[in-house]
Amino acid sequence: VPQAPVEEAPVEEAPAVEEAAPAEEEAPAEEEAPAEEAAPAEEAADDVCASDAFGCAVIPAGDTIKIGMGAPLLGDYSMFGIDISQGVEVALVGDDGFEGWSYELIAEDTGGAPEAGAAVANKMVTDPTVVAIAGHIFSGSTAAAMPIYEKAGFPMMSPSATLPELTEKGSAVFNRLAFTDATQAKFAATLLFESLGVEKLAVMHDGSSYGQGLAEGTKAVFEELGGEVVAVEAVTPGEVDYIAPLSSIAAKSPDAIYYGGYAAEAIVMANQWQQSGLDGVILFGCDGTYGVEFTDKTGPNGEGSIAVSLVPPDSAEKTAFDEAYKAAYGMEAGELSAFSWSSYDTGAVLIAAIEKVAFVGADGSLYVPRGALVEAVRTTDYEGLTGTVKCDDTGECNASGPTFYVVTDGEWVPFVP
Amino acid sequence: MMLEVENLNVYYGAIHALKGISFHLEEGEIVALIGANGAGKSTSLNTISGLLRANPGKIVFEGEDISQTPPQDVVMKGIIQVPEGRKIFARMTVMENLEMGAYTQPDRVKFEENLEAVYFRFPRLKERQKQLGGTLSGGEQQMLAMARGLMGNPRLLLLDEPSMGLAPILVEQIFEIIQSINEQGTSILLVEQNAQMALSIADRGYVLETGKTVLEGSGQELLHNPLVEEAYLGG
Amino acid sequence: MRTTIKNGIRFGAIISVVIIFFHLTGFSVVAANMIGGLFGNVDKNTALAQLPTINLAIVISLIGLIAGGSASKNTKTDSWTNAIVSGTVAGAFSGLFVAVFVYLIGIANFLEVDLRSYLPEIGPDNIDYLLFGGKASANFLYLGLLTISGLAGAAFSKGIIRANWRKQVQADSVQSFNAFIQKPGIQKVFNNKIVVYAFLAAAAFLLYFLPTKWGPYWNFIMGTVGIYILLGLGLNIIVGLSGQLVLGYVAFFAIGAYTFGLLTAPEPHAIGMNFWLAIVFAILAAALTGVLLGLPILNLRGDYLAIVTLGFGEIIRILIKSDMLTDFTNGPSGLSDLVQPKWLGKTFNDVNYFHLTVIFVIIAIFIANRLQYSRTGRAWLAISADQTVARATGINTFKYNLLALALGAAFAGLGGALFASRNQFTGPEDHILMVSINVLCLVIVGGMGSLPGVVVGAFVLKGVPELLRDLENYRLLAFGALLVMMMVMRPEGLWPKGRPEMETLYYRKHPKDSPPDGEVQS
Amino acid sequence: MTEIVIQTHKLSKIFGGLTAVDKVDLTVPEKAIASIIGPNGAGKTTLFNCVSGFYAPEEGDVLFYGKPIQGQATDRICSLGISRTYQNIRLFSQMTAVENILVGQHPRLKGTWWEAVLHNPRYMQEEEKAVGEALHLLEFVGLDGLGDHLARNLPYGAQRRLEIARALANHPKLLMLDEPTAGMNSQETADMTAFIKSLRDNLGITILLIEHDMKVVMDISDQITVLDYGTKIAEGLPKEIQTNQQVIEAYLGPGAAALSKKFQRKKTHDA
Amino acid sequence: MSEQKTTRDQPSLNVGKLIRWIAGILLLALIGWRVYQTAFIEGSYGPDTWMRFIIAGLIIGGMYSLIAIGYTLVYGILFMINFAHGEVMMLGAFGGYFIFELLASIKAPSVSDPNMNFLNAYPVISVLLAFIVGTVVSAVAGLLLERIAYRPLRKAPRLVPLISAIGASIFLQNAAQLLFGPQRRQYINPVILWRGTGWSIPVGDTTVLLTYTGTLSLVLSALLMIGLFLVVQKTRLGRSMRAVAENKQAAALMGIDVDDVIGKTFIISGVLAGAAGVMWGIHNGLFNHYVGFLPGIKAFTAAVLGGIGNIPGAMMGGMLLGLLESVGPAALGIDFQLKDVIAFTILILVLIFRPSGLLGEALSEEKV
Ligand SMILES: Nc1ncnc2c1ncn2[C@@H]1O[C@H](COP(=O)(O)OP(=O)(O)OP(=O)(O)O)[C@@H](O)[C@H]1O
Ligand SMILES: Nc1ncnc2c1ncn2[C@@H]1O[C@H](COP(=O)(O)OP(=O)(O)OP(=O)(O)O)[C@@H](O)[C@H]1O
Ligand SMILES: [Mg+2]
Ligand SMILES: [Mg+2]
Repeated sequence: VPQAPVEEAPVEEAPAVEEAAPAEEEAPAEEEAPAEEAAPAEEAADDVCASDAFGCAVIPAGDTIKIGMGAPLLGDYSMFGIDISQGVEVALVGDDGFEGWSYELIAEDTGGAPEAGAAVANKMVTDPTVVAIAGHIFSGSTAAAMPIYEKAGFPMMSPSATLPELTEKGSAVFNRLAFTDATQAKFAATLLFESLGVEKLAVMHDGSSYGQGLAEGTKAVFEELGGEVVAVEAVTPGEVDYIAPLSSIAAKSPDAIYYGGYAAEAIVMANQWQQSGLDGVILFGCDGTYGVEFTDKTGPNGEGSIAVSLVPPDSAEKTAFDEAYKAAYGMEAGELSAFSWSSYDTGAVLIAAIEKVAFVGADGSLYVPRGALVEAVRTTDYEGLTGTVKCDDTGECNASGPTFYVVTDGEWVPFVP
Repeated sequence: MMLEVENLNVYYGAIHALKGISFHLEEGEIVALIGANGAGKSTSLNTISGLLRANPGKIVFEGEDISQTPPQDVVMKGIIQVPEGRKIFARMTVMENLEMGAYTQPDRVKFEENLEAVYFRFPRLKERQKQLGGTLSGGEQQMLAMARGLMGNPRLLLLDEPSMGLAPILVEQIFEIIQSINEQGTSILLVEQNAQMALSIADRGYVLETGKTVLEGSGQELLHNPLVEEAYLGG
Repeated sequence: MRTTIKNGIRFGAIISVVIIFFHLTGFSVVAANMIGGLFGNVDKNTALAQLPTINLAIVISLIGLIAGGSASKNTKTDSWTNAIVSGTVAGAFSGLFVAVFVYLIGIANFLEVDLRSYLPEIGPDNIDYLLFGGKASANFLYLGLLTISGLAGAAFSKGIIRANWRKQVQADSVQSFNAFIQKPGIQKVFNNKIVVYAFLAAAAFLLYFLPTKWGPYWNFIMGTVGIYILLGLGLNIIVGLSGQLVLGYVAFFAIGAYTFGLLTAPEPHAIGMNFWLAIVFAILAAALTGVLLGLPILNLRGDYLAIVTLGFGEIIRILIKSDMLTDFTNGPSGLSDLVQPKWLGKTFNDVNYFHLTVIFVIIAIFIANRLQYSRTGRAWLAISADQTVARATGINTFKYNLLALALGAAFAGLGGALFASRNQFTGPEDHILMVSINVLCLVIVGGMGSLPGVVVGAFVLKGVPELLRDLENYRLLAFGALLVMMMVMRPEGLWPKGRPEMETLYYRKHPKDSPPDGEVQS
Repeated sequence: MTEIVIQTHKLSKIFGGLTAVDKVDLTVPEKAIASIIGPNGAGKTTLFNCVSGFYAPEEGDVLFYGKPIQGQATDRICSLGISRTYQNIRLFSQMTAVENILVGQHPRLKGTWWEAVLHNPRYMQEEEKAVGEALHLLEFVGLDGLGDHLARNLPYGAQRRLEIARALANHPKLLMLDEPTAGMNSQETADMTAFIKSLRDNLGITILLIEHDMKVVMDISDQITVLDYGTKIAEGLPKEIQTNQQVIEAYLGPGAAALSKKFQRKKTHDA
Repeated sequence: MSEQKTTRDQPSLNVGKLIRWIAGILLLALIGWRVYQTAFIEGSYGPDTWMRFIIAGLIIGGMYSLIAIGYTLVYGILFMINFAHGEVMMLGAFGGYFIFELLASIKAPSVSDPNMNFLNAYPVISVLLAFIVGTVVSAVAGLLLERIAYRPLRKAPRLVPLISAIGASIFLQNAAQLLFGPQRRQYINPVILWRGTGWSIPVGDTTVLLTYTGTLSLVLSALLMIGLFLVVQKTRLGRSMRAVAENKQAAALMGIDVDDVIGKTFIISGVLAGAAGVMWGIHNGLFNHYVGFLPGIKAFTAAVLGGIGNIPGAMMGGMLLGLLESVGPAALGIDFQLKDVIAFTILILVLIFRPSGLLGEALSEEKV
């Protein structure tokens, strides 16, 4: 087989996988060049793909660039999955495509179960036109899916899987926008102890790895700072009566309750605050409790509650997103879960990374070198709705710190100590 | 004619249990159906009661086709069956069982009358009023089933092996009771293994064999029919 | 005639409810797209409003056909006029209803009422599409389409499906097939060992080579099916054979998975046990749990046993994820990086795993099969049929119930260990009540007490939902409906158990030529 | 002297306030056919239930070959060699006829579950023999050819015989039959009578029988015990019982023949 | 003779029974000791806290009872676990929700404040309407369920309708999600029933809040249960239900319309579940398509605890389970996360000693 002269840029791009070499800055420009010239021979593509650790995804003309997602679309947790898929979808549909290829989200249902996460991952890696994964959504499903994507070289970007161990394994493919539990816990505990002057703290969580991680972390930091943790309780998610555990905590008269978990349970708790004898005690939530859902459904009962979010206060982009979301789905962003905005960023980050490495081959197909894409996602530097997205070398991509919000007059208002 | 059954065919899934049985019963008669095990006697009664559907077949009761009538409506018309194997309500007391028998008869006074009448006929049941049906002895259950049937003021009583499991002395009584019920105006369709007794109190009888009627005649005729004698009267 | 029309109206009402339901859930649009996919006249990139409405018309007509067909089938007398009238009435009536419905949502759309916060699928785009591009004439289109297709359905059903010649042909072919099968020569072929072995060899060949061809996704799904076959075989012993309703089977599965996980995962204990040894421990631990659970509760019957075991399953799951045991079990995060088997120094890949699962399944089927037709199996069946009499026939019911529980649990332990190892992960969310329910479903869907039924059931319960992934979010909806339909149409299960023909077999082996009396003495 | 197979001594069973069996003494010698008769509700079935272990008697003893067995579990008693049938047929209806008999053999067989999995020679031999014997029994009760039918699909009379075959499979020393001819016509009844007799004659089994059909009872019994309201009111040979005035009053009545004559007279009178 | 007497007195050794009793007694002793410790020695909670536990337990228990009765009724007559019963309740909750939304969106006629909506202007009527619609929706759902999924299976083996019920449950859950969306919804109550408002009861030196919504649901569930009890005890329907439960064929021969009785049973249990669903919404607020699952399982547990098939048993079981869940962990000094462990452990203990539930008829010696 005759070998044509090799184009420079792709060659440089390929080894980047192993060495994490820099020089991404100029990469996109150089890469797009061959595509625009429409001159390079097919062999060039062959070569890039051959030298890529995982080969190329080849997307024929007329097809779409697919981004996969494993999410709970059905069942008890479907609001998370649906919200996140809608957020990503807004990003993909809003993008005007790449060289004539548009983006498509392939969201498969996992029901939130780890086993189904692995099944979906296996399905994704068999589809040659799926290039990247937005997700998965829950940590269990993500943990089960990671080894599969790892083997196939599919970059992942999760807006919501927060389990610390996920990034501790040194995976090259896994990245996330969400804070790790540890980061958030540190900020929260510090705020509680130092700014709010809380001395006696009660810690609650919903028994998920997410909630438990946050609660344990906060407890540890809070105690380190010199505070006293008077109670630790976990609740069963999905129930609607938490008076008993709350009353039990009330009997230990804490100044504040830190809750690690999602909005649903936080809403129920806020509504049962008085019944449980917790008047005057602060409800301190996390990034899972933030969102219009909480304020909508607690009304006056939620007043004064505090939560954390990735999302900085209103920006023009955020407003634009909110409008696009509402127009497309007839509901507010944040109504289903707290993850609408970070899902948008997830989609946008993946698009940016794809556009950095993809190129059009001589046969008119789009080539996406997989190994290069993995690296491109890891080296993202993106300004999104949720602030700067910049991954460290373990895959933690939320570079900007959290913002604290407090409910004032039924609205989330940035918290100023 | 009170009851007319014509060309009755009944299937259990693929099993063709009744293959065109026909018989009839005049008002005030006792008609006996006899036949070996599995001949289709109980099946016939259940079809008349509406528990099974004839396909095809015609059942006319007092001029009205009841072959598609559901069982509860058949009961409302006064056709009451005392089923084979007693089928009493095991977890109800004797009294409650009798109340169930009078389910279609809301009249309280009539109920008391009937109750007295059956207690008179079956004094053993009165003794056991409060006992659970399921703990009665086999024969007591048979009495209860009969008594329960009588509580519904039947116009036509379908009796499926009423003497089964009864002590000889009770067999005698049961046939006397059947006769006296009949004398008080209730027509009776009687299925019996005890062909001797059944035919001797019956006005007419039919002999069934594997889903078909093979013989018909007055009780006396059949009693003395050599074929019947050999097969059902034990020589 | 009145009853015929009534019948038509009844079916029309049912079908209109179905169509409205499809419209409201957005399934009509998805179905139209799927039809479009068949014709290749849809493109993923076109907006919904520009999709060809002919696809929707086809969907509606198909439903109308079914309506007409089923309406005509339910008429009492089997005449052409009755069939046609019924079908047409059904179609027209449902058309009327649906027309009114789309008219209403059309008005809502016109008034710019956004219904999406209550009915998320009724957005402007969808409404436009369902109104055939927003045409005012859409109502008449529905009426017309449904009436005509109802009539056509009735005619089709009467003329073709229930035609006498068809029945005759069917009956004949079945009969001749049966006759063919029963021919001694053919029977001989079937009974011939070589044929059987050839068949087995072909199956083995397929099982060996398929996984290398169909890719990791199907290896995974089929592996899951295999694991569920293991679970089904175990529960079949408990529910199908010994007749004890156990709703907490997942407890044994969890015990197996966690025993394996704790023994092999680097966190939290770092024992690092070898795969094969850990499997053995997992099986033993599960069986032991079965015995310990059984000792106090086996005198319970029926649904009391069901709820107690259900509770036990929940207890195990809650304890695993509880704060109290987090240090021991890793809590809600679960165990990851479990050990995978090695063979000749090579870690198993998906194909090897599939093969391993198949081997375990074959061994399990072998064991279950022999158990079922043994003295033990007969004792179980007798207990499940009538515990009181079984006992009075000399069977120690307690001992046999316990044995069933222990063996069933052992199968689950194996399944759990295999499951955890293959996923390299196990967490509390893997061991939810739904697993028990799924396994119970597969046992009954397949046919209680039947081994081939377990295999078929596992395919249905774990395979079909994957096959239905093309239905997107309507997958579980369809699955639920399918489950109901399957039970209603085949209550005895897809592959019900037959009892062994022991008399026939015995006399085939020991011909009865010699007078039976000769045999008596021996 | 022949040995005593079963002996009850002052056996009593009380339900609430009702003494269903009241201090009954019963002695059945080996190879006898002993019948228990009595009005409905006399306590016959209850007596059976006490002997076979379904009920623990409140008072008194049950001795099987001189050893007390009362209060033991039914499976124990069955293993000792006492088998029975039931007034309302209780077969394992979803199993085939042969399987029903094989279940009956259960206490005599030794095969364990692991042997079943391994199919070791001892197990295989035992199974083979068991099936052979089951088929033989099937033939013995006249059901050969029906062995592969589900029990519930068999006709009523066949079910009764199958139940007896199942009881016999255990090689019992004592067989207890509760109304074996109920629901049979006279022809079938005669067959059953002969069959029961042959069990004793050919197999040497002791038989305890409850029956309301006097033809059967008088025909085959070596001894008859009559119960009424739980107490024994008479005992003896058929002839003695037939003429016992108390028995006639409480139980026998005027007899079927006399009765049907009475009815006939009535009929002709009416006509 | 005397030696035989001694053999009689030796109980035949039953290992299972022995272990059962020993384990049970040990566990009971342990529980007793632990309760004593937390309540009297550690004294972690004041009387106000205990009272909160009990009030919360009674309210949730009342709802469990209502749902449990539905299970028990259907079980009592068809011997099947109506697995889709939780979904029937969910549909009822949706029914009430939509009524509230509708009433909140229309203006009240003839009220001085022109901005007042119907819901707040006529709260009593509104709540009544919500209950009526919720119960009707549930009753219809129950009836359809019976017609489509269970009636064709009357003669099938016992576990088959259970699977069909599971299928129906999956179907209904997903249908509700697809129809109404995945979001959690909340009853926007009329202002006078606002969650978190109620009477303050002074207890010791603090007060305990007894909410209006809680009181409403407790009173209503009590009324419904009394009503149901009267219906079943005093009417022909009750008797015919028992007869159908025992033997459908014999019942038909008594002149009972079996299908009709079964249909009515499903209607009654649907009404109770619907009422529970609306109560759930009014009292607790949040629900979605999945709301029926957990209370369904709990209520089924409660029904079994009380003795399945037994109506007073279901009521008692529900209340007991509610109390166990809220008081149990505190009394035993165990994490609230383990409340279900406690509840199920108690269930197992109860069944070990009373194998047919608290009020279930003890199975008498079987007559053969
Ligand atoms: N539920 C059933 N399923 C299948 N076959 C049945 C069923 N009931 C009865 N049969 C068959 O139908 C035929 C007629 O049965 P039926 O019960 O009517 O007989 P019978 O004359 O009443 O007999 P017996 O004297 O034993 O009561 C028999 O061959 C029987 O095996
Ligand atoms: N479990 C029980 N509980 C209460 N009473 C019972 C129980 N078993 C039997 N009895 C009563 O004990 C008495 C004796 O019953 P048993 O069944 O022994 O009678 P039997 O002699 O067999 O009569 P039959 O010839 O009618 O079968 C009956 O009056 C019956 O009602
Ligand atoms: Mg009969
Ligand atoms: Mg008896």
